[in-house]
Amino acid sequence: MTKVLEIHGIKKHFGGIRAVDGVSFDVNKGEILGLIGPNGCGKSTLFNAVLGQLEPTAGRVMLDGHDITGMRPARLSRLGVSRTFQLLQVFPEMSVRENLILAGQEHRGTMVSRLFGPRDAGLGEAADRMIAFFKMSHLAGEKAGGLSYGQQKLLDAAMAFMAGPRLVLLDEPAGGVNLTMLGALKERLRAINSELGATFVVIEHNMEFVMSLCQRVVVMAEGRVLAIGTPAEIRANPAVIDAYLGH
Amino acid sequence: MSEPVLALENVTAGYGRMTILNGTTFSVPRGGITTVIGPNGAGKSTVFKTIFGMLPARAGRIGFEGRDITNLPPRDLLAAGICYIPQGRNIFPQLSVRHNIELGAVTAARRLDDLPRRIERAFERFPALREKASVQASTLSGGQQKQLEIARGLLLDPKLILIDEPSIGLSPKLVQETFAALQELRAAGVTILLIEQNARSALEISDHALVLELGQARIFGPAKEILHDPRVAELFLGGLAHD
Amino acid sequence: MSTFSTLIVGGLATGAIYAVVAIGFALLWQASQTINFAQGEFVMLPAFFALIAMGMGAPYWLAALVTIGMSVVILGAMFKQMLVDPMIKHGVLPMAIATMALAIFMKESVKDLYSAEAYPFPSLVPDRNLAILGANISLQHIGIIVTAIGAIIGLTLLLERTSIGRQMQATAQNPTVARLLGIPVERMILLTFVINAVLVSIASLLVTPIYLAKFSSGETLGLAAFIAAIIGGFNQLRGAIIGGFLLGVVDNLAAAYISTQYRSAVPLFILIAVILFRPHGIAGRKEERTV
Amino acid sequence: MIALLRSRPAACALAIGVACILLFLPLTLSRFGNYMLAMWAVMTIAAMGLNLTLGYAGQVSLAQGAFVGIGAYATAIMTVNGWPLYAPLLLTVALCFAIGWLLGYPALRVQHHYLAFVTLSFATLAYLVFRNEEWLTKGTYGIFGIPRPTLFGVSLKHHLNFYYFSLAWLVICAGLMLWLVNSPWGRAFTALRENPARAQSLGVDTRRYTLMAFAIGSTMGGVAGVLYAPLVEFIDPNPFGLPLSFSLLLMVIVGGSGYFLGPALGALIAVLLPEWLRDYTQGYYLIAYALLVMVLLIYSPSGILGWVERRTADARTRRASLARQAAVPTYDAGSAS
Amino acid sequence: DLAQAQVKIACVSELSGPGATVGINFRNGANLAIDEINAAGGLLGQKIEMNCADSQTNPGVARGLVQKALDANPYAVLGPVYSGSIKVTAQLTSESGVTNVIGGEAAELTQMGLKTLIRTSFGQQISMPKLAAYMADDLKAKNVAVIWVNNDFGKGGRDGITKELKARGVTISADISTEAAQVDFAADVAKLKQAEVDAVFIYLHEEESARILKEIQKQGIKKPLIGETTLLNQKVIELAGDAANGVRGHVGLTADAPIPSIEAYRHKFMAKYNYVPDHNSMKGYLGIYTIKAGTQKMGKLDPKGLTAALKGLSVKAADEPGMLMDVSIDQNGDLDRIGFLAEVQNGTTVITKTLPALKP
Ligand SMILES: Nc1ncnc2c1ncn2[C@@H]1O[C@H](COP(=O)(O)OP(=O)(O)OP(=O)(O)O)[C@@H](O)[C@H]1O
Ligand SMILES: Nc1ncnc2c1ncn2[C@@H]1O[C@H](COP(=O)(O)OP(=O)(O)OP(=O)(O)O)[C@@H](O)[C@H]1O
Ligand SMILES: [Mg+2]
Ligand SMILES: [Mg+2]
Repeated sequence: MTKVLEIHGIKKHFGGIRAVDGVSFDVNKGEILGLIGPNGCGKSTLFNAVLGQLEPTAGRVMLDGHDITGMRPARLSRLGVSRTFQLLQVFPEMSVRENLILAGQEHRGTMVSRLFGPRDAGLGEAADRMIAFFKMSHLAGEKAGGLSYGQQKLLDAAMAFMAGPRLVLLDEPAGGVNLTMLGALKERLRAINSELGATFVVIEHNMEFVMSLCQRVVVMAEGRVLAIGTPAEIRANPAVIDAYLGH
Repeated sequence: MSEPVLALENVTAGYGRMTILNGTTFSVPRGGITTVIGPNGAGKSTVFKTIFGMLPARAGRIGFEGRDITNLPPRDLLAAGICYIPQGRNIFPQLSVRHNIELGAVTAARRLDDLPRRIERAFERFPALREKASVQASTLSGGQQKQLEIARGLLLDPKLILIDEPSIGLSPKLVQETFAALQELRAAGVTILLIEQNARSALEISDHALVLELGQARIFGPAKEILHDPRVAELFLGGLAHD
Repeated sequence: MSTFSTLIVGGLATGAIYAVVAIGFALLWQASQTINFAQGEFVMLPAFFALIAMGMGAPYWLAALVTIGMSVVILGAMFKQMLVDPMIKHGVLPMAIATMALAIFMKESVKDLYSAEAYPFPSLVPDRNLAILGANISLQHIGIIVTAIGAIIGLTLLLERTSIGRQMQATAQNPTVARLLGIPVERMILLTFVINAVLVSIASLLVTPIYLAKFSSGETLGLAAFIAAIIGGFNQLRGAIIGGFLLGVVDNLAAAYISTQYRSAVPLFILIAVILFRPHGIAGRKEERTV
Repeated sequence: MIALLRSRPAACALAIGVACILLFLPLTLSRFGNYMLAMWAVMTIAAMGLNLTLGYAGQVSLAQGAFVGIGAYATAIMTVNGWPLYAPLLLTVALCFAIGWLLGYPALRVQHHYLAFVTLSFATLAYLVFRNEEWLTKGTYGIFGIPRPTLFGVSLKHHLNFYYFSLAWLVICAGLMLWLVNSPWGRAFTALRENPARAQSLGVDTRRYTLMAFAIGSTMGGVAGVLYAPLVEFIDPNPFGLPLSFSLLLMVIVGGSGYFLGPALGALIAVLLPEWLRDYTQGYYLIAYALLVMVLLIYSPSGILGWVERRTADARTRRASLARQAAVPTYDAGSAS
Repeated sequence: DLAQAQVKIACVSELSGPGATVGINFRNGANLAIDEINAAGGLLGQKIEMNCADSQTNPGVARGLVQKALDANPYAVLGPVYSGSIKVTAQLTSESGVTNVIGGEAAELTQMGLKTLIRTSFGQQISMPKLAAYMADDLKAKNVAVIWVNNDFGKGGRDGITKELKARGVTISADISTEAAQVDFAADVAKLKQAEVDAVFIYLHEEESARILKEIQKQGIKKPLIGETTLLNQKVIELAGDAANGVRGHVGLTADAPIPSIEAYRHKFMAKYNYVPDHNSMKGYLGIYTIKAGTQKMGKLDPKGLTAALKGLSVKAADEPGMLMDVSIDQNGDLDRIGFLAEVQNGTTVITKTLPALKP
């Protein structure tokens, strides 16, 4: 089984705070990996350190065997790695459609070719399809800032899919999304996973979502890896139950 | 069922020229947990903002304990014993966690003497906050920020709590504890109006449920009934519960 | 050596003037996230209130009180009501431009309605010199330094230690949430601008004897203070005084040892290095966690 | 706004009307009138550049005036020494692009008022170079006798000709700008302004776009300078100090920051309004001008076009709102339980 | 335009921006003169009408305004005062052949071959030699420090005096540039202190002059302080207090001159504007009377002829009190007139010597 992403002993300290304190695990090609753990255990920070948003204090990150530690997010993205943030991160003054087109355009051709290319960088239909799939067609022209929380959350996730990524890291995509739409999101995720063979790492506190979606789950606690295993194993793991799941 | 604590009659509200609630009508019975469910963009948060005077009600009437509170400013509503814990991120990033929490009590200057005790209680509820008490709130993790907001909201032990999706970003354990806390408050006679997309668990602990769609109250009834109503399940709960 | 100390002391003296005005910038930023490009004119104008009052025969102390009172009403309340309220929600730039226009308005009004001449202004402290490190410094400057430091200590205590102060900061950092916690947002903003008004009127009484009462005296002062505030770190009051001193001293040293022709740019470039090295100013703190 | 011009026939009519005014009004104006109109065209070009840097890409720059100066001096120095106008034009484009690019680097590290400070410092330096490097710029004495060029055998000495010359340049620059902001680049610039962190994570090379925003914007400033010198026929350092940068900033904000046509309207306010006011307010025209600017911003903080946008948006929202009312609920309470 | 009942004089001056104080004095002086003339029955029986436009101290704007003025065929153009602006506006006036009476002092203005320029004060090429001679011969200064404000006013003076001093074998051992509206002169004076000089030549605007005098006193420098008109201005003395005592220099025009006509002027001005006039106001005042003198010489209101009438004209103050002093205008439009050497003695400017006109 080939590894897409290898995380070797990543640490991220803020002064005295050891937000991430030596985390190592691999992500296999084509899998959907869950990342769970108590609040403040370092999940989001790990994402940010792995994806060049934060300079890791220590450790290395490999993408397809190449060292990408501290690589600028823009370059990572163009290598086919896309992500979402935990806090809503849309472009509030741009329309929903514009948001989606932007999410894909930088992966089309070069800066120069884009300058001379079509306004929508040939992503118009793709964007409209995405909008339709998430049942937001009536909102396509609205400013993203005017959407409800859940709608923005969905848009945020949709943007991560626009570039046809190989590796997607999602930070709590389900929070605030209506159960029905959550089904749609899950379906979308599976489709991209199976059809395009994209790999996913998903941070989520919604256990139903994680357990039904992921083949493997990594549990973090206090900046370290507490356990790795199948959903069933994790559910049964007393340490995890105690630290995270509760009774 | 005792006379309602909160009653909306034909409330119309929205953003600019956009009307979101038109003629929304429902009432919340005293001393129970009422969960509001509905699709994204139904207008749930808008209802809360309108009740709490953050959005003007263009028409209709909002009553609290029989008193008309339509379009009163938050200050007065807090004084009247209502509190509102909004959706998303609502902290003062550059202030310390402790100061953030303390600001939950500005409307109660006269009772400031027992403020330390109240904050202590908040820390007992969310121990994570105690260790972070003196750091800039913006450095908190998503879930920690949510805890901060809940702690701040409950500081003045209000009579009516409007709480918008508390479970977002909280670990399952903390969700359980938060819901437990809400049940305690109910036991103490506090009325709770709760918006949850994590609907099943919410409905489990609720007495009543309200289904909101396109800015209109569609169904109001006992939580259990609605939880097991097949059409509700199919439309709003992502299909029937598989258990 | 004595030359050197002359430059240092002189720089500190001028720096204190910048600081006294810069505090206003920092305060407005920390307590209402606004930038007032008319701050220099805000210091220029009160002196004319005083001149008019004294022209009507009022003794200095009375004129001073009148000045502060007028400033509170005009530069505090009216300013907040008419300019700040409509614009505060719309980010920094519209406000910045509106205050630029306000600056023109104030300068031109004083020039056309009072006079284009420069007028001497009575000094609160006697115009005597004191020898420090073998260099002379006037009591006026010492008075200014003391006031600047006093104001900073006072305001820092207010903002950091009192509930009111925290409510002001909260209002600045997130007005919506401040409202729904029942913080009297309106009053907090008003308070901010009233404090600023008192500050500038006192600054005016102290600085004008040196700068002279002239419609244009706010231009250079405002700009220098703005720069001082930035160097110090916009979101820290004590940054204002550090920035002020630094600007004043570097300015003198540059003029003396590098170039007089480029005196007004050399310090800026030295200080750019500071900014690039400490992107949040010298005393400034990082605004917040971004991701 | 652009979309508006495309879609609405009313707006097209408006556009044609404006075109007619710009073409034929000058024929009825005095030399002074045409001089001011030409000045308006020149300042609009400079403001458009700043609008790209600030309005679209969200990078505060207080140095635009300096680039106008660079262009003006390059032109003055070269044309006085007998070079044809296109020579300084090419030089200016190259020079301002390069300097603008370099000036962008600090923006990669600092933002907002810190960036304002850095650019402000650059503007100050530029002014001092104009003033102090006498061997090159004639210092405070300034350079006079700057010739107006001859184009296809037509001398632009005549005020009317020079106005049309400036107008032509305005049209060219506006065309290029329109094309740029309507290309995917325009979207990327906006993203840079709205949420750089997110933009990065989506593959937007914020570094390069930031530098580009500065470089292109500055170049437009330079081009404006190339026209300014022969227009006034004399330059000294004073017009290119900070006040110019500030007033260009004012043009962008008052016109409507981030709107394509904002700068043109802003320049109208900043360049022509005061001249117009002179005749009605005796000495007090600057007071009146400042008052009007404040009132305008109080009334519409997002500038003139911000106000227009809101009006047009309202209509759309009202339609959307009605649609929402008309929508059929998937669940009708009737069949409940 | 002979038909019109009024003589239109166009004035363009620095009413805002860095030059505001200068330009407003200039305008006020001119208005005073016009009031007097109109009260006395006008110019050849016609009322003078003048409205003064604000150049914002910006050549680009000045150019536009002079353009606008010329579009309305004025009888003559008055101003601007700043040499930078004049360089561009004078091109237009001389193209159109309209007389342009200016307040500028830069030497080169009258050497640019612009046909219609007339000065109202000495060009620096006349005042500087007098000062240089004074420093070299009377003070026996071997090396001199020059402190100047780095704008077209100060730079012109600095270049002028430097040239003249060098010509007299005096070395400039300190050449210190300062900024307009500068407040802190510690560094400059410190440099001054280091340079061993026999005399200090100061060429700054009023407020800055006052500030540097204070700083010089503070740092205890006891060198002769020499300056041109502005340094000995009443304003400077008022602002600098006793720090101004001992300052000496050449004064081309001063409202403080102990000459009856000038004292009278001073009173009339203060009565109208209730502040002390400076030499710029006198330039404006003289400008109008110069136009009057030229017109009366012609005996008719002929804009085309005015320049010719003025060049080579010499007027006695006895015949035309408004000219305040006897003056003659040469073919370039430069003036010849008496000047003064003055010294500040306990708070007032005292004329120590009256320098005769070159060609009495
Ligand atoms: N910039 C920072 N400065 C200081 N401490 C920080 C910073 N960023 C994060 N932390 C701390 O690091 C820890 C991990 O934060 P992180 O956001 O990664 O948690 P998380 O696992 O994502 O939690 P949640 O599930 O609530 O999102 C927290 O205790 C947080 O306070
Ligand atoms: N600030 C705003 N400006 C304009 N429209 C808004 C704004 N906020 C919400 N809306 C619109 O109002 C409708 C209802 O929003 P609201 O936030 O009440 O939905 P919600 O039921 O809370 O959804 P969610 O479950 O996602 O939170 C949405 O269609 C949204 O587009
Ligand atoms: Mg997180
Ligand atoms: Mg909501």
